[in-house]
Amino acid sequence: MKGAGTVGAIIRWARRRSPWVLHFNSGGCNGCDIEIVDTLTPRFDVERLGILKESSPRHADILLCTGPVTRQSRARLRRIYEQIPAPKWVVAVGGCSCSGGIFRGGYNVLGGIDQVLPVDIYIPGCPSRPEAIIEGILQLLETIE
Amino acid sequence: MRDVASAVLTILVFPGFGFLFVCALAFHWIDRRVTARFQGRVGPPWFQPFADFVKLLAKEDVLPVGAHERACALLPMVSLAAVLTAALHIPVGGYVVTSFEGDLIVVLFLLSLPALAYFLAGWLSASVFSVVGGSRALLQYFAYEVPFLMALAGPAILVGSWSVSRISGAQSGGLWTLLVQPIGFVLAFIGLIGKLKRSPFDIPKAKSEIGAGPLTEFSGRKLALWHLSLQVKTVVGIFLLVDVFLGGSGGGISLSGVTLFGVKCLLVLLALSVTGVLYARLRIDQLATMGWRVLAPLALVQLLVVVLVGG
Amino acid sequence: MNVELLLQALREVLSAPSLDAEYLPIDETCIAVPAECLRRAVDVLVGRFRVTHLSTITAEDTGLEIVLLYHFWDRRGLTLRTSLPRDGPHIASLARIIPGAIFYEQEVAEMLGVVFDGHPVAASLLLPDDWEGPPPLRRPTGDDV
Amino acid sequence: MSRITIPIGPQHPALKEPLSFLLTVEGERIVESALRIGYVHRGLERLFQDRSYVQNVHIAERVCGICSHIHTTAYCQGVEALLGLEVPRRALYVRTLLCELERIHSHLLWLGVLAEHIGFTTVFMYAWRDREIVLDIMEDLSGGRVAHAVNAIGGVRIDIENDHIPAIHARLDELERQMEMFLGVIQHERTFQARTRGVGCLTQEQVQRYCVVGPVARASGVAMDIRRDQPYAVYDELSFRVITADEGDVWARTMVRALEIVESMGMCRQLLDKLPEGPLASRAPRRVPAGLVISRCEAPRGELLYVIRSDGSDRPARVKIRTPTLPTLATLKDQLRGVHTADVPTILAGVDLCIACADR
Amino acid sequence: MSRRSSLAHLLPELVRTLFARRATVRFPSEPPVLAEAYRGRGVVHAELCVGCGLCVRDCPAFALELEREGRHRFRLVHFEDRCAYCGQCVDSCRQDAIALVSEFPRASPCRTAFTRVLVTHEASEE
Ligand code: SF4
Ligand code: SF4
Ligand code: SF4
Ligand code: SF4
Ligand code: SF4
Ligand code: SF4
Ligand code: SF4
Ligand code: SF4
Repeated sequence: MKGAGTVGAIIRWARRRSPWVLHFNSGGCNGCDIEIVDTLTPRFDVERLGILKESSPRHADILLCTGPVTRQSRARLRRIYEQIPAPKWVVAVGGCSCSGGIFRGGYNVLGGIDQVLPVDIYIPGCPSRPEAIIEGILQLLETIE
Repeated sequence: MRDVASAVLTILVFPGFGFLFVCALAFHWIDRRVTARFQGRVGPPWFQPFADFVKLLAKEDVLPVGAHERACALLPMVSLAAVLTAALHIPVGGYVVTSFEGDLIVVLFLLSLPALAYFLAGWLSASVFSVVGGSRALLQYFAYEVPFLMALAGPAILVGSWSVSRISGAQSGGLWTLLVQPIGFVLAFIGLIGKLKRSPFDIPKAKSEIGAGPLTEFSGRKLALWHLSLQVKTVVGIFLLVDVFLGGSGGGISLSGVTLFGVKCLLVLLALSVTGVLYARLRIDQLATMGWRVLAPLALVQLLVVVLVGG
Repeated sequence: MNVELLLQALREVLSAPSLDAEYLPIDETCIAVPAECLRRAVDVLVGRFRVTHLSTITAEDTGLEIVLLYHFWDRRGLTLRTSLPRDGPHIASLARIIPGAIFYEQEVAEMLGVVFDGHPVAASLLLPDDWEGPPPLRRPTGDDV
Repeated sequence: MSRITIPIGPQHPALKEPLSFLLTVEGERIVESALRIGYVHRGLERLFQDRSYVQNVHIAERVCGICSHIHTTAYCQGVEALLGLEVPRRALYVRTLLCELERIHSHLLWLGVLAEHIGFTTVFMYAWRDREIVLDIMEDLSGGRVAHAVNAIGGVRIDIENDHIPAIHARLDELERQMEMFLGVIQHERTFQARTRGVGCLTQEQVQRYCVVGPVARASGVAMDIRRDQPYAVYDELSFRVITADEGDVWARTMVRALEIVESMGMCRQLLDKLPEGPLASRAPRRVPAGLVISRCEAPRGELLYVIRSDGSDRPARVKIRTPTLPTLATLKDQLRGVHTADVPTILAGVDLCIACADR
Repeated sequence: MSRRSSLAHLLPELVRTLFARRATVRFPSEPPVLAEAYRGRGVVHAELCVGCGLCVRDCPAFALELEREGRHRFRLVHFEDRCAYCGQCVDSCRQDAIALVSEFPRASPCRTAFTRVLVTHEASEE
């Protein structure tokens, strides 16, 4: 599905307007997680941007990760990523999923998401504000081929 | 030659597949938008269902190891084909592709095929969630199907015909079946919610309980077809309800008839959305109890009344 | 909870006349009991004084010994303090008397390597299944460094 | 009937956080459940030992993103006790105000999560929409929606301007109206009751055996509340009721939490009305004298415990955190036995699991 | 427990919601509403910063680094991807040189974008 011709343009258009996300917390404090859920609720309502939170990895396009990767969740994170059908993107939400953040150096913390998965966009903040999360996802969508 | 062309046109464009496709997406959008508004949100833009559909078509299509590949590819198509075929017998604002005595039975049969396909999809896609979802779908099917059938049998018996077009046409005098058989309408409405697996009867696909139910393992094209078949089914179900209980287009083939029909459809859709917004999801055993202890007896009473009084 | 009565009862049951209480900030009393008497002391607390709420068990490796603090609560705090040797520490489990202690003991066991005799569960609670190395809250000993 | 094993988690829509369950079911009934936590274990107790008292305030804030403020309260209160530091009264008022606002936000969030789990999306949306009222108050006060960074050792870092107070009252008025609506739904909506009544029952005896705390304990008739029983901050200057119920099921827990929101709003108003003048913080030295302290607070989910031991340096020798979720987790095995699989999310939501805090 | 009419207890609220002021902020077509006190991006008033490193010492996330070259030359570097936006550095700074402004840090596909040099102190006044 290369971006050739009208079909390509339509597909690209559809992908940008229908990002379904799957959320996985690999060790965060819930701060970012509740801000993600917050984007779904009336104040921010990302459904108006076509974003839906899905419950099965098979239905998702974007993996929204929060929290640093802990030893125990590493394998799960990988597996969930592998279950998402291509094309797929990974978003690291919050300081600790970008770099390990305040938890860097903990004996059970491996660091940011990029220790395990290729990350397409990093959204800093602790927690990231809902606006920042929305902006980050939109920024990612801009770059879709 | 012209006949063939017009037949092809009716099947493919109006009131056939093309029209259904557009309706399905439009109804789906309206439903989501209305729900969102009631929940204090904005909701998706009008092109959303289309974007979702195209995106899914262009996505990788994977199945877990152990899933029955052929069946999994076939089932969404069976489901879609069944509802599309069912639509051919249901008059839309008076227009109908084919109509014959007994087509109501065919329609009802075709409309329950997707439930079966859905159940099989759950069983064959090798995931615990989909298996649980599948078995719930089957249980749910038994709970709503009987009252639904009986509720629809009422008008048929009253009119003395098992053709949707005739039942629809018989109300052109102005006396809607709704007014004669209000209980029947309510039952059919509830049955339809169950058939469409909409909130509060979205038990087989309860996100917080079993992921996405039978569809948990489906992706890409197959998922797109599943979604589409469910959306078309919604449209067909609403058409059916309007034709049987709400007087259809009010008789005759005219622009005003089509408009009237459309308005009625939107009202039913609105009612569906509001019902979905108002209640918590029931548990499968609660639904089964409700189906057998409340809905089925009510349907029976309604039917008896129709047979004794009207028949 | 009357600390004086409690102390008396403990002195009697444990036949330790020198048992005494130490007062800590924020309304807390601490009583040091020998490790082998702990179970009986708890029996007295739970059985006779109806102090059933065990808030948690704190364990610390001070470098010299392992200190265990059993924090009870009944409108004010009561801590039973006991210590174990750093080599092969073990103590009777309270799981029978206070089922709520199961998770607390499990945690102490994996974080400091204390063995609770008679504990019903062997699996780890917080640490990953493939955890290697010494229990994370143990201080490094001279030759480990 | 055949047995199947359903793995729930660590990624599962019923869980906003990772924990995993293995449910063995017969038909739709659960016969056995096995629980695994630790996916969010970040080794915080070790991190506390390795950083200074000042840095630790912010780690405490990130034990959990929902009740962040209560963690720093318990931590700072402990360190202040070790230091023998007198905290200005105005600071304690501000601290307490944030505690209660946070309780409202946490309970509303929870109500939303519960509603979502029983498929009551509208209530979920409404609860989270109205939660924004509290978030707005907190953001205006502290600059943070979730992490407030209000507490410091010795006092607080924010002030409440007097001309801001009427605006807060107005927002609380709005929330009060919404709470009436929620209470109406909880008490009267049939489908809501059908899904929550008689689900996840815990008897008073079970609650005591497992040392359960907070709203879960109170919903089973155990009237335990640190705010009343061992008042900290300025709770001894406030009047409030400790809400209890007898049923011990999810519905009772909903009721307890909903009424606690109402109580908390009353407390916020009292705090705003009585707010004394004065400084906001006392200067705290970096080194803390040797000693041991056990600091208890009533977090939204119940008794929160910080045990801090100092060896006289500028970093603690040991910090132990016992969060309210841990004892509640222990009851899940009992609660889940024999229930319908569809009730699992309800039960999990009912006890208000907080894994980030349980795992630390 | 009174069993008032069993149907639709949410209906009044539904209607109210329909006609209430909309709850949704339309970000990004509308600008974000941030509180004045919001702790966002870090900025340093270069002329005030003396390179004392108090902020670095107290930062819980090790998000600040002071690179010294000789006595009077230093660079204060901020790692936005590690920062917890807690404001401790602001509290610790005795010169009031550092601040967190009301603007959230921007997302980026590349982590190097988060490493920001806040101050480069090259020459001395002496
Ligand atoms: S970035 Fe901060 S708020 Fe977000 S999960 Fe990590 S610690 Fe929590
Ligand atoms: S349960 Fe714990 S981690 Fe989860 S939201 Fe509550 S405090 Fe945070
Ligand atoms: S109980 Fe949970 S939400 Fe509350 S403070 Fe603890 S971790 Fe946070
Ligand atoms: S030397 Fe550079 S950084 Fe320092 S005050 Fe002068 S201009 Fe600013
Ligand atoms: S805001 Fe906090 S984490 Fe960020 S640089 Fe300042 S002290 Fe460090
Ligand atoms: S910002 Fe302040 S604390 Fe940090 S180095 Fe500069 S003067 Fe020192
Ligand atoms: S510097 Fe390179 S490796 Fe690092 S985040 Fe940016 S692109 Fe990735
Ligand atoms: S020039 Fe030297 S003495 Fe002057 S402010 Fe800079 S570091 Fe301090």
